[in-house]
Amino acid sequence: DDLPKLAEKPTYKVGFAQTESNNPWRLAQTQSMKDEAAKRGWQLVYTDANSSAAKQVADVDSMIAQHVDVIFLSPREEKPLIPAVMKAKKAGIPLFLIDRSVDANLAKPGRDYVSFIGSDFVEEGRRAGEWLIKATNGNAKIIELQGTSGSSPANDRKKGFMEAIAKTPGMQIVASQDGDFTRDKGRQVMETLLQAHPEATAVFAHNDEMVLGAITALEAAGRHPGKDITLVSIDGEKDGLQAIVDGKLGATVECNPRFGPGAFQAAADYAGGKKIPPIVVNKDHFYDKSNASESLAGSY
Amino acid sequence: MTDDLLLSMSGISKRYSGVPALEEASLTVARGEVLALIGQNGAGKSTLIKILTGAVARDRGTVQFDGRPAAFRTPQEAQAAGIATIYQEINLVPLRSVAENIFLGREPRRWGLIDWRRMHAEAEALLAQFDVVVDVRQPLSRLNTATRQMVAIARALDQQARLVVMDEPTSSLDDREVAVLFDVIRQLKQRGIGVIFVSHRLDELYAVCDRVTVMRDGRTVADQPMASIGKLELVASMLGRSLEEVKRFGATAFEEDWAPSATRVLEVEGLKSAPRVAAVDLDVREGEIVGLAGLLGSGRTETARAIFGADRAEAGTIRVAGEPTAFRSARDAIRAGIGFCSEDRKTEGIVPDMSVRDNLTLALLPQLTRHGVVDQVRQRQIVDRLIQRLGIRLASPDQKIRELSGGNQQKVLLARWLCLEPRLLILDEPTRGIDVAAKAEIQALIRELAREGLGVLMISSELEELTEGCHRVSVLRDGRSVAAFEHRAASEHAIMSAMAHGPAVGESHAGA
Amino acid sequence: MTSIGDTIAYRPSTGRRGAILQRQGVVVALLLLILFGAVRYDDFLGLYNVMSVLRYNAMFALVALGMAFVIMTGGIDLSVGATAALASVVSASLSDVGLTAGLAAGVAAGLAIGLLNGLVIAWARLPPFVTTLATMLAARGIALLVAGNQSVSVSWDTSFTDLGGGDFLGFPIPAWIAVAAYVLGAVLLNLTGFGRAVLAIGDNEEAARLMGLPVQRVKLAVYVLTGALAGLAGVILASQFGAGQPTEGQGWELFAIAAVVVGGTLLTGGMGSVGFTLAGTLLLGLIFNILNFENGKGDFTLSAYWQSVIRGAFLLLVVLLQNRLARRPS
Amino acid sequence: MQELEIVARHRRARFVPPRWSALGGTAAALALLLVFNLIATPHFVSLQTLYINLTQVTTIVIVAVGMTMVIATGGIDLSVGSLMAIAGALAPLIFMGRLLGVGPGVLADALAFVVPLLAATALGAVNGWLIARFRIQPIVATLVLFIAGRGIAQVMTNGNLQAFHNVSFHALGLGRVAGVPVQVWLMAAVVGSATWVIGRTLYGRQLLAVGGNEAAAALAGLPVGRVKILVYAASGLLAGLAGLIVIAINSSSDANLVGLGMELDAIAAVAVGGTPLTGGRASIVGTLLGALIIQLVRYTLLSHGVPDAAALVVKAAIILAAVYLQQMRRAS
Ligand SMILES: Nc1ncnc2c1ncn2[C@@H]1O[C@H](COP(=O)(O)OP(=O)(O)OP(=O)(O)O)[C@@H](O)[C@H]1O
Ligand SMILES: Nc1ncnc2c1ncn2[C@@H]1O[C@H](COP(=O)(O)OP(=O)(O)OP(=O)(O)O)[C@@H](O)[C@H]1O
Ligand SMILES: [Mg+2]
Ligand SMILES: [Mg+2]
Repeated sequence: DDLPKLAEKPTYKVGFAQTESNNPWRLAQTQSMKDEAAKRGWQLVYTDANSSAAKQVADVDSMIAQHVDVIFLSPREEKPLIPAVMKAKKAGIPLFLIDRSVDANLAKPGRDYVSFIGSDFVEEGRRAGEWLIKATNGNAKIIELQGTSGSSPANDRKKGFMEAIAKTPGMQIVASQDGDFTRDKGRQVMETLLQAHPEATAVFAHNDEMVLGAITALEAAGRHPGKDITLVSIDGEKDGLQAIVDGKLGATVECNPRFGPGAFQAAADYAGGKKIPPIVVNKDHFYDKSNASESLAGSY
Repeated sequence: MTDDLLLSMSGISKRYSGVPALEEASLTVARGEVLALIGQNGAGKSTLIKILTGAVARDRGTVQFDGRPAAFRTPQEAQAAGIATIYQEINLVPLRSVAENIFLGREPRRWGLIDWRRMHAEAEALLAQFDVVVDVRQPLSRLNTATRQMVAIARALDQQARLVVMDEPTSSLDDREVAVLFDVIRQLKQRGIGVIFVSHRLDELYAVCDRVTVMRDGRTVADQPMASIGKLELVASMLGRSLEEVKRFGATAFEEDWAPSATRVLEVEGLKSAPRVAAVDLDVREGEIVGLAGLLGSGRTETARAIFGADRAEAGTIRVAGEPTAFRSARDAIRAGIGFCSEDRKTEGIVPDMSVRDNLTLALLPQLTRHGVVDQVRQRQIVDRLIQRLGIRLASPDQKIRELSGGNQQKVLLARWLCLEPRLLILDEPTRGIDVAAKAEIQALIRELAREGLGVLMISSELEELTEGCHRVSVLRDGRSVAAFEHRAASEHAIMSAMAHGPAVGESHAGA
Repeated sequence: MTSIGDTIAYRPSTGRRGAILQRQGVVVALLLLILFGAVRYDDFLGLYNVMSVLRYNAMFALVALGMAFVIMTGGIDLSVGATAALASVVSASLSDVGLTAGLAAGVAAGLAIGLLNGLVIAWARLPPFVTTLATMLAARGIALLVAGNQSVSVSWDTSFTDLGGGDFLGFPIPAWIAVAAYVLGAVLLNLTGFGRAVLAIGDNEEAARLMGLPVQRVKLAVYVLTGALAGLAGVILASQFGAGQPTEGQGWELFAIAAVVVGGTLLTGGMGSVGFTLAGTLLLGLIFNILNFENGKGDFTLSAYWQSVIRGAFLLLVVLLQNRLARRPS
Repeated sequence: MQELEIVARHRRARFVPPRWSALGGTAAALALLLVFNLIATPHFVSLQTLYINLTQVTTIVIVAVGMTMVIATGGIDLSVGSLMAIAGALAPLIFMGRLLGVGPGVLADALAFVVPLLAATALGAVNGWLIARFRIQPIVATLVLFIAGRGIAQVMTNGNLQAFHNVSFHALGLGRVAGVPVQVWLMAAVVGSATWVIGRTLYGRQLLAVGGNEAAAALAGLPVGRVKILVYAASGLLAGLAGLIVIAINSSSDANLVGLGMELDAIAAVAVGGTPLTGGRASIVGTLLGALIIQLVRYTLLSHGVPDAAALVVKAAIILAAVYLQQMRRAS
């Protein structure tokens, strides 16, 4: 194959192109990468694209200009980051995608970049949907709190969830609005939707932050989350697990941000000549009241 | 005359938010005729002109220009049709160069692009015709008001128009520049070009105008050959009074005399403030009106600003009531009992969107305030008293000041300082652009205040105002005090020659 | 933003001399920054970095050029970023037809938003700040609707992607486009009546009107021009990154305003320069690049947060520097 | 003087329209929206709906009141969102004892209210100082803190979301007094006192004079610099207060998100409320109405399931229409 090679060296200069740093999940991811670099004594070139796919490409460009040995890219979007992948390839720098992928029609793992390591957002949405069907016996009027319009986790989680509930006619989405992945917006949107749709019996939020906002809104409206309304979300952050322990949140699908060890090991293995599978899907946990309290301590 | 008719406007009406500014006004100009258009402040002269040039839309009425019905929707269209206009407020763009201001919209080009070299050369040549010699590459904002006015005139006259409209072109010009302008007007007349000339200085109308149209309250009330009507009749017609009533007061309201006290409220020695004030000596006593004369750009305004602390004084001493002072801001000067009425009412005087009441008490407000709250009862009392005392005419003190006529705005600004009961009032061109009636009132007011003990330092470009109204006149030239005259000890001629040929050297004409 | 007065300001706080010094300030700062980067980082002046910085910043340069013209008329355009996003989506959707179609469609989309801005501002006389704030929301909304809430893939089979990714004579095509736009912009501003009218309107709009300048048409043209340039930037965005991105372009307007002001253009209008706007863009754009290199040096890692603080402080520094230069007695 | 009375020409008394008429357009737009909702939105008539809308609009109103005053001086404040983030980040740091080293308790809670407000006020004053002292354009001067301010908040918290349980802040966010949410009382107090300041106090007049004609104000001896510094400080203080309210409602503080985009919401509310961006005038009540309109539009669109993207377009149209109506009223 024509993938760039990586020589074996005692230490490497690696680039990590982060998308943004405005939520706990990203922070945990960055921290994990930094910790691992420090642990191995590798030099980390860290960039932050400030939520701009275009800037992220420019960031990768500046890594190439600095002759890093390996690039870890957490692409903000599927399509606009293709040029970054291609430029790294052209510059002879092996590249690993982490947590999000790029358009498979345009760049292929094992050919254009070494490998994709991450979760499957569609699968996350599907698992949330399946749990909700079980929890509500296939009968629910659902309010969906979507992630930021246009972001790939929002699109994919929605897709997976819709696929899961499609076969169950009792599962009905009564309202679906953008909560921007944030607690404050999630709360405000929930407050309003609850006024317009008091008949709702379930909430599916694209992440834990929004579901926490929704819980505040529900309580303020005199509802009893976890009792007269069932909630499910994705991420598995500490506050989310706490909400499960408190009996308010039904379940949350983990989306693990701790990529450092796996990603760095993959790079080390690659240098050592091992065959790296083109797609490495993280084993994501599923938290509900059966396991939330024991997992609480180790969550981010 | 009818076949010679260049412009005829008739039945023109215009309302601003329901209030009529023009009612059935009319006006005609023949080829080669200079028409004087006069009227009190707010009579509607400028509005009529703006309607003619399409700067303002009319409500009703017809306009015939050059034998054809004309309805200009923008000044651009009027300009293209051959009407060149000098508007009342100098409407030029201060950050752009002098040359650009002259040629904006019709720049000389080569291959479709601006030919800067030619533009500069032509601008210089054009200004030279008006006796103005300046660097045409510098921004207009560097020029003094008079030179800017000359630039505006040059711009308008270079347009090869068939009608030239001049709305108060002389209000900021001195006699020499007025003379130059009149020469040009006579040339225009010879070339068969029509001219509309607006001015509050009635004397100068007789020098160039053929005919006069008088407006009052938005209507045309008289239209006669200039030669057939005397000055008093003009005033009577403008004011809508009988001739007898008007005769009872003179052209200026300065008449009787009194002796000022010996106590000096202001002493200035060797004042220097870059770039225009080099060495000024002045003093003003209690109850005295001291005039400050000088050509435009001689540094009168800057002297006043330096005394008031609005500009920094670099050298020299200023004593107020015997105490040496060095004001660092207008606030300090106000605390020491000085008031300053700026020459530029619009940009440095009024706060246009504020009520007359708040404008009038702007400087007094801290004294009307207890625990941060304005005592509105006292404010009302003071405002009402001053409105009455100064005869300010308005619908309500809650009216926005910008709705008042120029003369009344000026009175409000005077009242702003008077309510502070200052010991010294500096007035920079207090009657510029103000109609004869309001001017007389303001002059009488100044005099009455001085008689009550106020010291007044008055800057004016009208020599008559200085010679007749002041106890003493101090003359500046190139930022230096060059002469001082006791009351009526000097003729206008003497003052004028001191202004122009004082001991300081160098040619000072045309500002920069 | 600016008040429409019809009299001459007593003494403008910045005269021409001040403005020239201000503008030189930006060049001095730019040179210092480049020097700093060259001395401190190994590959900073390497061909790869220079080319990619130019390629990436070309979009911002185009947007800033339009913004400079708008600001010179005394206006402001907050919609440029959203307009670019919309244009990128539109051009990406048509990229399979070919470069010309994509380019035309994207620029036309920008033009349409600019036209809307211009009509509302020049004819309905709404304040530019509010008008373009509204069209910013509208353009963003339309972009998301057209794109169906996600990035729109461009066609890699046509020559569409050459525009953003290609080189010509060893120099990135977007940079060529920007250079051409700036040359034309400078000619437009300095050698045509239109340019003079732009400055006159920003200086004193009422006076400009009374001087017989076609104020409304010039304002309309300026917003249309800005829209078109934002559209062009959007096409380059789509072409360079292979996708129309409805969520891209946030904050571009503030970047552009800062670049224009740093380039010595008076925010109140009436005075400005095309060339120094480019310097302002490069100055602010280089900061990101420098920060990436600093992180690569490995002495310490600047988090995104520290980067914001540094960028803010840097902007303040440049503005204060200009202020000092402008006030220095001659 | 007597002789002069002769020439006294009494101008026709003109009708001076009462001040509130300028608000007519804004009020009518709000009424129209209400009527639409009464007819078309299910479950609209309820106290709960009222409180939801009022609590959601609180922070915008509070910030927009400060913005109105800033705009009245002819300025603008882009830094409000960042100042909200800073105040919001400081408070939990203080009552959780990570800053100032005060253990949890009444004192810590009190400091957690006061210190963030002081910090926001001080930063606002710095904005004002840059503008007054160095004559930097307000939009650029406040752009500095817009960029750097959020960074400062993020640096303070390392970007971490700070979740907390704090009784005092819980009361601020979700408590009620006499059945009405505490924040709504606060909003009323802010609107009331700002109206009073503008209408009754010396400072109010000076503010409008500086915005109406700065040169004239300076020559009339007004402390122009101080007026400006104060107004930006006030805007900072109000932004800080809004920041505290946001974190109180959510029982968590996220420096990345608190106040994000607030400057544009606030400016839009001011513009829709009829305060011209050119300065010299201020309508606090107008701003309140403007904010309510924007809020009600958002509520309406959300409860009718209009997707976010389309909602943006509708919001844009409403802003333009409202400002256009204002303009028409003023011109006529
Ligand atoms: N833009 C405007 N809005 C409202 N009223 C106006 C406006 N312009 C003029 N007016 C009013 O129209 C009337 C006529 O004003 P105009 O400026 O034509 O007077 P004028 O005769 O030129 O006075 P002056 O000698 O002071 O120049 C005045 O009452 C004035 O207040
Ligand atoms: N070189 C210059 N730079 C800046 N402004 C200038 C310059 N020359 C003249 N001016 C402006 O011209 C005006 C008049 O100048 P100055 O105050 O020195 O003279 P003056 O005798 O008061 O004349 P005027 O009768 O025009 O007021 C002032 O407003 C001043 O700002
Ligand atoms: Mg007039
Ligand atoms: Mg003067």
